[in-house]
Amino acid sequence: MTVRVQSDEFDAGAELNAFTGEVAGAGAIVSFTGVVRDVDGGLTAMEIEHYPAMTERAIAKIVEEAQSRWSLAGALVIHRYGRLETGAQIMMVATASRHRVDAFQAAEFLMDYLKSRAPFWKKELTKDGEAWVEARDEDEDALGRW
Amino acid sequence: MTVRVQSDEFDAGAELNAFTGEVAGAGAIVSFTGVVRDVDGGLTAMEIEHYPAMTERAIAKIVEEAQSRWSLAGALVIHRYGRLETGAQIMMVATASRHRVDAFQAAEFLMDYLKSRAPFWKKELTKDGEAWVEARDEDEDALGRW
Amino acid sequence: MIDVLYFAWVRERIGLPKEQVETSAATVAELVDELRQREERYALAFSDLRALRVAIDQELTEFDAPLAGAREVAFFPPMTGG
Amino acid sequence: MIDVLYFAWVRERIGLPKEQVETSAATVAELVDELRQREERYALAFSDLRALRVAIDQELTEFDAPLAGAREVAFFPPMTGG
Repeated sequence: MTVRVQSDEFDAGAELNAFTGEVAGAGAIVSFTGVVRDVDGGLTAMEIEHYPAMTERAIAKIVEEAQSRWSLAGALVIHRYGRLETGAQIMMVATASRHRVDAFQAAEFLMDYLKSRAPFWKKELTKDGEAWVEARDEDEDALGRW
Repeated sequence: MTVRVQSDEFDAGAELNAFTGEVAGAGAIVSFTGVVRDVDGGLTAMEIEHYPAMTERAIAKIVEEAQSRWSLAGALVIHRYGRLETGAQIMMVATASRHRVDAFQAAEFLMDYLKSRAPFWKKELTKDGEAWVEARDEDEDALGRW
Repeated sequence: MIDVLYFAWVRERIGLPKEQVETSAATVAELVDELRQREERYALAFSDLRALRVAIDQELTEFDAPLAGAREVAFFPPMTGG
Repeated sequence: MIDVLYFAWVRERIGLPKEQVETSAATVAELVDELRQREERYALAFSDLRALRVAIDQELTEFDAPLAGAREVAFFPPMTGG
Protein backbone atom coordinates (compact mmCIF):
# COMPACT_ATOMS: atom_id res chain seq x y z
CA MET A 1 0.00 0.00 0.00
CA THR A 2 1.31 3.44 -0.90
CA VAL A 3 -0.32 6.67 0.31
CA ARG A 4 1.11 10.05 -0.64
CA VAL A 5 -0.27 13.45 0.29
CA GLN A 6 1.63 16.21 -1.43
CA SER A 7 1.37 19.67 -2.95
CA ASP A 8 3.67 18.76 -5.85
CA GLU A 9 2.41 17.64 -9.22
CA PHE A 10 2.62 13.98 -10.09
CA ASP A 11 2.88 12.10 -13.38
CA ALA A 12 -0.12 9.75 -13.49
CA GLY A 13 1.32 7.69 -16.35
CA ALA A 14 4.68 7.20 -14.65
CA GLU A 15 2.90 6.33 -11.40
CA LEU A 16 0.71 3.80 -13.21
CA ASN A 17 3.73 2.15 -14.82
CA ALA A 18 5.66 2.02 -11.54
CA PHE A 19 2.64 0.56 -9.77
CA THR A 20 2.14 -2.05 -12.50
CA GLY A 21 5.78 -3.04 -12.16
CA GLU A 22 5.39 -3.57 -8.40
CA VAL A 23 2.33 -5.79 -8.54
CA ALA A 24 3.68 -8.55 -10.77
CA GLY A 25 1.25 -11.44 -10.74
CA ALA A 26 -1.85 -9.26 -10.76
CA GLY A 27 -3.76 -9.60 -14.02
CA ALA A 28 -5.95 -6.53 -13.58
CA ILE A 29 -4.93 -2.95 -12.83
CA VAL A 30 -7.42 -0.11 -12.51
CA SER A 31 -6.56 3.55 -12.14
CA PHE A 32 -8.58 6.67 -11.50
CA THR A 33 -7.29 10.19 -12.06
CA GLY A 34 -9.16 13.29 -10.91
CA VAL A 35 -8.56 16.51 -12.81
CA VAL A 36 -9.57 20.11 -12.02
CA ARG A 37 -12.25 20.81 -14.59
CA ASP A 38 -13.66 24.17 -15.46
CA VAL A 39 -17.22 23.55 -14.35
CA ASP A 40 -19.03 26.64 -15.60
CA GLY A 41 -16.44 28.24 -17.80
CA GLY A 42 -15.29 30.57 -15.03
CA LEU A 43 -13.00 28.50 -12.87
CA THR A 44 -9.40 29.68 -12.70
CA ALA A 45 -8.08 27.42 -9.96
CA MET A 46 -8.92 25.24 -7.02
CA GLU A 47 -7.53 25.51 -3.51
CA ILE A 48 -7.42 22.28 -1.53
CA GLU A 49 -7.09 22.44 2.25
CA HIS A 50 -6.42 19.38 4.36
CA TYR A 51 -5.83 18.31 7.95
CA PRO A 52 -2.19 17.22 7.84
CA ALA A 53 -2.09 15.24 11.10
CA MET A 54 -5.12 13.23 10.03
CA THR A 55 -4.94 12.91 6.24
CA GLU A 56 -2.49 10.06 5.65
CA ARG A 57 -3.90 8.07 8.56
CA ALA A 58 -7.47 8.48 7.35
CA ILE A 59 -6.50 7.42 3.83
CA ALA A 60 -4.48 4.45 5.10
CA LYS A 61 -7.53 3.30 7.06
CA ILE A 62 -9.70 3.50 3.93
CA VAL A 63 -7.11 1.51 1.95
CA GLU A 64 -6.91 -1.12 4.72
CA GLU A 65 -10.68 -1.46 4.60
CA ALA A 66 -10.48 -2.01 0.83
CA GLN A 67 -7.76 -4.63 1.31
CA SER A 68 -9.92 -6.49 3.82
CA ARG A 69 -12.84 -6.57 1.40
CA TRP A 70 -11.09 -7.50 -1.83
CA SER A 71 -8.09 -9.59 -2.69
CA LEU A 72 -5.64 -6.91 -3.81
CA ALA A 73 -2.05 -7.27 -4.97
CA GLY A 74 -1.54 -3.57 -4.29
CA ALA A 75 -3.17 -0.17 -3.85
CA LEU A 76 -1.92 3.36 -4.45
CA VAL A 77 -3.41 6.70 -3.41
CA ILE A 78 -1.89 10.08 -4.26
CA HIS A 79 -3.76 13.23 -3.24
CA ARG A 80 -2.60 16.80 -3.66
CA TYR A 81 -3.36 19.90 -1.62
CA GLY A 82 -2.76 23.60 -2.16
CA ARG A 83 -3.51 25.65 -5.26
CA LEU A 84 -4.27 23.69 -8.44
CA GLU A 85 -4.90 25.34 -11.78
CA THR A 86 -7.62 24.25 -14.20
CA GLY A 87 -6.51 21.05 -15.94
CA ALA A 88 -4.18 20.02 -13.12
CA GLN A 89 -4.36 16.51 -11.73
CA ILE A 90 -5.79 16.49 -8.21
CA MET A 91 -5.39 12.88 -7.19
CA MET A 92 -5.10 9.33 -8.37
CA VAL A 93 -5.95 5.88 -7.15
CA ALA A 94 -4.68 2.57 -8.52
CA THR A 95 -5.62 -0.96 -7.54
CA ALA A 96 -4.32 -4.35 -8.67
CA SER A 97 -5.90 -7.76 -8.36
CA ARG A 98 -6.07 -11.14 -10.06
CA HIS A 99 -9.55 -10.36 -11.28
CA ARG A 100 -10.92 -7.26 -12.93
CA VAL A 101 -14.07 -7.08 -10.84
CA ASP A 102 -12.06 -6.85 -7.60
CA ALA A 103 -9.76 -4.18 -9.01
CA PHE A 104 -12.71 -2.10 -10.26
CA GLN A 105 -14.73 -2.44 -7.08
CA ALA A 106 -11.80 -1.60 -4.81
CA ALA A 107 -10.98 1.49 -6.90
CA GLU A 108 -14.58 2.70 -6.76
CA PHE A 109 -14.73 2.02 -3.03
CA LEU A 110 -11.54 4.03 -2.49
CA MET A 111 -12.91 6.93 -4.52
CA ASP A 112 -16.24 6.93 -2.71
CA TYR A 113 -14.54 6.99 0.68
CA LEU A 114 -11.87 9.51 -0.29
CA LYS A 115 -14.65 11.85 -1.43
CA SER A 116 -16.47 11.84 1.90
CA ARG A 117 -14.12 10.51 4.56
CA ALA A 118 -10.66 11.87 3.85
CA PRO A 119 -10.10 15.34 5.39
CA PHE A 120 -9.84 17.49 2.25
CA TRP A 121 -11.88 20.57 1.44
CA LYS A 122 -12.01 22.14 -2.00
CA LYS A 123 -12.51 25.81 -2.72
CA GLU A 124 -13.24 27.00 -6.25
CA LEU A 125 -11.65 30.25 -7.35
CA THR A 126 -13.49 32.01 -10.17
CA LYS A 127 -13.28 35.44 -11.74
CA ASP A 128 -16.19 36.47 -9.52
CA GLY A 129 -14.79 35.26 -6.23
CA GLU A 130 -14.34 32.06 -4.33
CA ALA A 131 -16.62 29.41 -2.88
CA TRP A 132 -16.18 26.22 -0.90
CA VAL A 133 -17.36 23.17 -2.80
CA GLU A 134 -20.34 21.72 -1.00
CA ALA A 135 -20.51 18.02 -0.26
CA ARG A 136 -23.14 16.40 -2.46
CA ASP A 137 -25.80 14.16 -0.97
CA GLU A 138 -25.10 11.61 -3.71
CA ASP A 139 -21.48 11.34 -2.56
CA GLU A 140 -22.64 10.52 0.96
CA ASP A 141 -25.27 8.16 -0.46
CA ALA A 142 -22.60 6.39 -2.53
CA LEU A 143 -21.13 4.99 0.70
CA GLY A 144 -24.35 3.10 1.29
CA ARG A 145 -23.61 0.61 -1.46
CA TRP A 146 -20.55 -0.85 0.25
CA MET B 1 -12.78 7.31 -29.71
CA THR B 2 -9.51 5.46 -30.37
CA VAL B 3 -9.35 1.73 -31.07
CA ARG B 4 -6.02 0.03 -31.74
CA VAL B 5 -5.45 -3.66 -32.38
CA GLN B 6 -1.76 -4.46 -32.58
CA SER B 7 0.89 -7.08 -31.90
CA ASP B 8 3.37 -4.47 -30.64
CA GLU B 9 3.84 -3.64 -26.99
CA PHE B 10 2.34 -0.40 -25.69
CA ASP B 11 3.25 1.88 -22.80
CA ALA B 12 0.15 2.09 -20.60
CA GLY B 13 1.45 5.10 -18.67
CA ALA B 14 2.27 7.06 -21.82
CA GLU B 15 -1.11 6.12 -23.29
CA LEU B 16 -2.89 7.25 -20.14
CA ASN B 17 -1.10 10.60 -20.17
CA ALA B 18 -1.79 11.15 -23.88
CA PHE B 19 -5.45 10.26 -23.35
CA THR B 20 -5.72 12.61 -20.35
CA GLY B 21 -4.25 15.39 -22.45
CA GLU B 22 -6.87 14.87 -25.16
CA VAL B 23 -9.93 14.94 -22.92
CA ALA B 24 -9.43 18.34 -21.33
CA GLY B 25 -12.57 19.25 -19.45
CA ALA B 26 -13.22 15.77 -18.13
CA GLY B 27 -12.77 15.58 -14.39
CA ALA B 28 -12.60 11.80 -14.13
CA ILE B 29 -10.36 9.38 -15.99
CA VAL B 30 -10.45 5.63 -15.43
CA SER B 31 -8.04 3.11 -16.93
CA PHE B 32 -7.87 -0.66 -16.93
CA THR B 33 -4.76 -2.62 -17.88
CA GLY B 34 -4.78 -6.38 -18.40
CA VAL B 35 -1.52 -8.23 -17.79
CA VAL B 36 -0.52 -11.85 -18.59
CA ARG B 37 -0.35 -13.41 -15.15
CA ASP B 38 1.19 -16.73 -14.31
CA VAL B 39 -1.96 -18.47 -13.14
CA ASP B 40 -0.62 -21.72 -11.69
CA GLY B 41 3.08 -21.08 -11.66
CA GLY B 42 3.59 -22.86 -14.96
CA LEU B 43 2.62 -20.34 -17.59
CA THR B 44 5.38 -19.28 -19.96
CA ALA B 45 3.40 -17.24 -22.46
CA MET B 46 0.03 -16.57 -23.96
CA GLU B 47 -0.91 -16.68 -27.61
CA ILE B 48 -3.76 -14.43 -28.67
CA GLU B 49 -5.56 -15.13 -31.92
CA HIS B 50 -8.06 -12.70 -33.42
CA TYR B 51 -10.30 -12.21 -36.43
CA PRO B 52 -8.65 -9.27 -38.19
CA ALA B 53 -11.51 -8.27 -40.47
CA MET B 54 -13.91 -8.17 -37.54
CA THR B 55 -11.89 -7.05 -34.52
CA GLU B 56 -11.70 -3.27 -34.85
CA ARG B 57 -15.28 -3.04 -36.03
CA ALA B 58 -16.56 -5.16 -33.15
CA ILE B 59 -14.65 -3.07 -30.63
CA ALA B 60 -15.80 0.19 -32.21
CA LYS B 61 -19.39 -1.01 -31.88
CA ILE B 62 -18.87 -1.77 -28.20
CA VAL B 63 -17.35 1.67 -27.64
CA GLU B 64 -20.23 3.34 -29.48
CA GLU B 65 -22.66 1.51 -27.24
CA ALA B 66 -20.78 2.79 -24.17
CA GLN B 67 -20.86 6.33 -25.56
CA SER B 68 -24.61 6.11 -26.04
CA ARG B 69 -25.12 4.98 -22.44
CA TRP B 70 -22.79 7.36 -20.61
CA SER B 71 -21.67 10.91 -21.16
CA LEU B 72 -18.04 10.37 -22.15
CA ALA B 73 -15.41 12.91 -23.12
CA GLY B 74 -13.36 10.11 -24.66
CA ALA B 75 -12.68 6.39 -24.79
CA LEU B 76 -9.57 4.40 -25.68
CA VAL B 77 -9.17 0.67 -26.33
CA ILE B 78 -5.84 -0.99 -27.16
CA HIS B 79 -5.75 -4.78 -27.55
CA ARG B 80 -2.77 -6.89 -28.55
CA TYR B 81 -2.61 -10.20 -30.38
CA GLY B 82 0.17 -12.71 -31.00
CA ARG B 83 2.58 -14.18 -28.47
CA LEU B 84 2.77 -12.41 -25.10
CA GLU B 85 5.18 -13.43 -22.35
CA THR B 86 4.23 -13.62 -18.68
CA GLY B 87 4.05 -10.10 -17.27
CA ALA B 88 3.31 -8.51 -20.64
CA GLN B 89 0.44 -6.07 -20.99
CA ILE B 90 -2.39 -7.55 -23.05
CA MET B 91 -4.76 -4.64 -23.41
CA MET B 92 -5.96 -1.42 -21.91
CA VAL B 93 -9.11 0.62 -21.75
CA ALA B 94 -9.46 4.26 -20.71
CA THR B 95 -12.58 6.35 -20.29
CA ALA B 96 -13.09 10.02 -19.43
CA SER B 97 -16.15 11.79 -18.15
CA ARG B 98 -17.23 14.74 -16.03
CA HIS B 99 -18.25 12.36 -13.27
CA ARG B 100 -16.39 9.44 -11.76
CA VAL B 101 -19.39 7.11 -11.76
CA ASP B 102 -19.82 7.43 -15.54
CA ALA B 103 -16.12 6.87 -16.18
CA PHE B 104 -16.04 3.78 -13.95
CA GLN B 105 -19.23 2.28 -15.34
CA ALA B 106 -18.21 2.83 -18.95
CA ALA B 107 -14.80 1.22 -18.33
CA GLU B 108 -16.40 -1.81 -16.68
CA PHE B 109 -18.93 -2.08 -19.49
CA LEU B 110 -16.15 -1.98 -22.08
CA MET B 111 -14.22 -4.68 -20.23
CA ASP B 112 -17.25 -6.93 -19.86
CA TYR B 113 -18.04 -6.68 -23.56
CA LEU B 114 -14.45 -6.98 -24.74
CA LYS B 115 -14.19 -10.21 -22.73
CA SER B 116 -17.14 -11.88 -24.41
CA ARG B 117 -17.94 -10.02 -27.63
CA ALA B 118 -14.65 -9.00 -29.21
CA PRO B 119 -13.17 -11.76 -31.43
CA PHE B 120 -10.07 -12.71 -29.45
CA TRP B 121 -9.09 -16.18 -28.26
CA LYS B 122 -6.39 -16.81 -25.70
CA LYS B 123 -4.21 -19.89 -25.56
CA GLU B 124 -2.03 -20.57 -22.52
CA LEU B 125 1.41 -22.05 -23.15
CA THR B 126 2.83 -23.95 -20.19
CA LYS B 127 5.78 -26.24 -19.67
CA ASP B 128 3.37 -29.17 -20.05
CA GLY B 129 1.73 -28.05 -23.27
CA GLU B 130 -0.88 -25.62 -24.45
CA ALA B 131 -4.57 -25.07 -23.84
CA TRP B 132 -7.21 -22.64 -25.06
CA VAL B 133 -8.62 -20.50 -22.28
CA GLU B 134 -12.25 -21.41 -21.80
CA ALA B 135 -14.87 -18.69 -21.60
CA ARG B 136 -16.16 -18.45 -18.05
CA ASP B 137 -19.89 -18.47 -17.34
CA GLU B 138 -19.42 -15.50 -15.03
CA ASP B 139 -18.00 -13.45 -17.92
CA GLU B 140 -21.12 -14.15 -19.96
CA ASP B 141 -23.28 -13.48 -16.91
CA ALA B 142 -21.52 -10.14 -16.37
CA LEU B 143 -23.20 -8.82 -19.53
CA GLY B 144 -26.56 -9.24 -17.85
CA ARG B 145 -26.02 -6.28 -15.56
CA TRP B 146 -25.91 -3.71 -18.38
CA MET C 1 -19.12 -19.75 -53.20
CA ILE C 2 -18.70 -18.57 -49.67
CA ASP C 3 -15.58 -18.00 -47.54
CA VAL C 4 -15.66 -20.08 -44.39
CA LEU C 5 -13.25 -19.11 -41.59
CA TYR C 6 -12.28 -21.05 -38.48
CA PHE C 7 -10.61 -19.69 -35.35
CA ALA C 8 -8.96 -21.07 -32.21
CA TRP C 9 -9.66 -24.75 -31.53
CA VAL C 10 -12.19 -24.91 -34.37
CA ARG C 11 -9.35 -24.00 -36.71
CA GLU C 12 -7.08 -26.56 -35.07
CA ARG C 13 -9.63 -29.39 -35.25
CA ILE C 14 -10.51 -28.74 -38.86
CA GLY C 15 -6.88 -28.12 -39.71
CA LEU C 16 -7.17 -24.96 -41.72
CA PRO C 17 -8.02 -21.29 -41.10
CA LYS C 18 -10.10 -20.66 -44.19
CA GLU C 19 -11.64 -22.34 -47.19
CA GLN C 20 -14.07 -21.65 -49.99
CA VAL C 21 -17.24 -23.68 -49.87
CA GLU C 22 -19.78 -24.30 -52.61
CA THR C 23 -23.11 -24.49 -50.86
CA SER C 24 -26.82 -24.07 -51.38
CA ALA C 25 -27.53 -24.06 -47.63
CA ALA C 26 -30.25 -21.61 -46.66
CA THR C 27 -29.05 -21.11 -43.09
CA VAL C 28 -25.88 -21.39 -41.03
CA ALA C 29 -27.27 -24.57 -39.45
CA GLU C 30 -27.70 -26.15 -42.88
CA LEU C 31 -24.13 -25.20 -43.80
CA VAL C 32 -22.93 -26.84 -40.58
CA ASP C 33 -24.83 -30.01 -41.50
CA GLU C 34 -23.16 -30.09 -44.91
CA LEU C 35 -19.73 -29.60 -43.36
CA ARG C 36 -20.35 -32.34 -40.79
CA GLN C 37 -20.99 -34.84 -43.63
CA ARG C 38 -17.61 -34.15 -45.18
CA GLU C 39 -15.11 -35.69 -42.82
CA GLU C 40 -14.63 -36.80 -39.26
CA ARG C 41 -12.64 -33.65 -38.35
CA TYR C 42 -15.61 -31.46 -39.31
CA ALA C 43 -18.05 -33.68 -37.41
CA LEU C 44 -15.75 -33.36 -34.40
CA ALA C 45 -15.39 -29.58 -34.63
CA PHE C 46 -19.13 -29.11 -34.96
CA SER C 47 -20.20 -31.80 -32.50
CA ASP C 48 -21.61 -29.33 -29.96
CA LEU C 49 -23.01 -26.10 -31.40
CA ARG C 50 -23.56 -24.70 -27.89
CA ALA C 51 -19.76 -24.49 -27.65
CA LEU C 52 -19.56 -22.47 -30.86
CA ARG C 53 -20.28 -18.97 -32.04
CA VAL C 54 -20.85 -17.81 -35.61
CA ALA C 55 -20.42 -14.53 -37.48
CA ILE C 56 -21.74 -13.67 -40.93
CA ASP C 57 -19.77 -10.96 -42.72
CA GLN C 58 -18.03 -10.07 -39.44
CA GLU C 59 -21.22 -9.67 -37.42
CA LEU C 60 -22.10 -12.10 -34.64
CA THR C 61 -25.30 -13.96 -35.41
CA GLU C 62 -27.25 -17.13 -34.59
CA PHE C 63 -27.14 -20.57 -36.18
CA ASP C 64 -30.61 -20.17 -37.64
CA ALA C 65 -29.57 -17.00 -39.51
CA PRO C 66 -30.16 -17.06 -43.30
CA LEU C 67 -27.08 -17.29 -45.52
CA ALA C 68 -28.55 -15.37 -48.46
CA GLY C 69 -26.07 -12.74 -49.63
CA ALA C 70 -23.40 -13.81 -47.14
CA ARG C 71 -19.81 -13.61 -48.37
CA GLU C 72 -18.01 -14.78 -45.26
CA VAL C 73 -19.03 -17.10 -42.43
CA ALA C 74 -16.78 -17.61 -39.42
CA PHE C 75 -16.96 -20.29 -36.74
CA PHE C 76 -15.19 -20.02 -33.40
CA PRO C 77 -15.48 -20.80 -29.69
CA PRO C 78 -16.84 -18.23 -27.23
CA MET C 79 -14.49 -15.26 -27.23
CA THR C 80 -11.94 -14.73 -24.47
CA GLY C 81 -10.65 -11.20 -24.99
CA GLY C 82 -9.83 -8.58 -22.42
CA MET D 1 -6.19 22.54 27.90
CA ILE D 2 -7.22 21.16 24.58
CA ASP D 3 -6.16 22.07 21.04
CA VAL D 4 -9.14 23.08 18.92
CA LEU D 5 -8.68 23.14 15.13
CA TYR D 6 -10.91 24.65 12.46
CA PHE D 7 -10.87 23.91 8.74
CA ALA D 8 -12.37 25.33 5.55
CA TRP D 9 -15.27 27.75 6.12
CA VAL D 10 -15.32 27.00 9.84
CA ARG D 11 -11.77 28.32 9.99
CA GLU D 12 -12.74 31.34 7.91
CA ARG D 13 -15.80 32.20 10.03
CA ILE D 14 -13.97 31.87 13.31
CA GLY D 15 -10.95 33.61 11.86
CA LEU D 16 -8.21 31.29 13.03
CA PRO D 17 -7.00 27.76 12.27
CA LYS D 18 -6.17 26.65 15.80
CA GLU D 19 -6.41 27.72 19.42
CA GLN D 20 -5.95 26.32 22.88
CA VAL D 21 -9.10 26.12 24.95
CA GLU D 22 -9.47 25.69 28.69
CA THR D 23 -12.58 23.61 29.13
CA SER D 24 -14.34 21.30 31.53
CA ALA D 25 -16.83 20.16 28.87
CA ALA D 26 -17.66 16.47 29.12
CA THR D 27 -18.62 16.05 25.45
CA VAL D 28 -17.97 17.69 22.09
CA ALA D 29 -21.49 19.15 22.21
CA GLU D 30 -20.75 20.82 25.55
CA LEU D 31 -17.53 22.26 24.14
CA VAL D 32 -19.49 23.63 21.19
CA ASP D 33 -21.95 25.26 23.61
CA GLU D 34 -19.08 26.93 25.47
CA LEU D 35 -17.57 28.20 22.23
CA ARG D 36 -20.93 29.54 21.04
CA GLN D 37 -21.15 31.71 24.17
CA ARG D 38 -17.85 33.36 23.42
CA GLU D 39 -18.50 35.56 20.44
CA GLU D 40 -20.83 36.03 17.51
CA ARG D 41 -18.33 34.48 15.05
CA TYR D 42 -18.37 31.21 17.03
CA ALA D 43 -22.16 31.26 17.29
CA LEU D 44 -22.26 31.74 13.51
CA ALA D 45 -19.77 28.96 12.76
CA PHE D 46 -21.60 26.51 15.00
CA SER D 47 -25.16 27.58 14.14
CA ASP D 48 -26.02 24.30 12.37
CA LEU D 49 -24.25 21.22 13.66
CA ARG D 50 -25.72 19.10 10.85
CA ALA D 51 -23.44 21.05 8.50
CA LEU D 52 -20.38 20.17 10.58
CA ARG D 53 -18.18 17.20 11.26
CA VAL D 54 -15.89 16.64 14.22
CA ALA D 55 -12.73 14.62 14.86
CA ILE D 56 -11.13 13.85 18.22
CA ASP D 57 -7.41 13.16 18.03
CA GLN D 58 -7.67 12.79 14.22
CA GLU D 59 -10.51 10.26 14.29
CA LEU D 60 -13.97 11.16 13.00
CA THR D 61 -16.53 10.98 15.76
CA GLU D 62 -19.98 12.27 16.82
CA PHE D 63 -20.97 15.40 18.73
CA ASP D 64 -22.05 13.37 21.75
CA ALA D 65 -18.59 11.77 22.05
CA PRO D 66 -16.88 12.23 25.46
CA LEU D 67 -13.89 14.59 25.60
CA ALA D 68 -12.10 12.80 28.42
CA GLY D 69 -8.46 12.32 27.48
CA ALA D 70 -8.79 14.19 24.18
CA ARG D 71 -5.81 16.30 23.17
CA GLU D 72 -7.10 17.68 19.87
CA VAL D 73 -10.60 18.41 18.62
CA ALA D 74 -11.18 19.50 15.02
CA PHE D 75 -14.30 21.03 13.48
CA PHE D 76 -14.92 21.18 9.74
CA PRO D 77 -17.60 20.93 7.04
CA PRO D 78 -18.34 17.63 5.29
CA MET D 79 -15.22 16.58 3.41
CA THR D 80 -14.89 17.08 -0.34
CA GLY D 81 -11.82 15.10 -1.34
CA GLY D 82 -11.24 12.97 -4.40
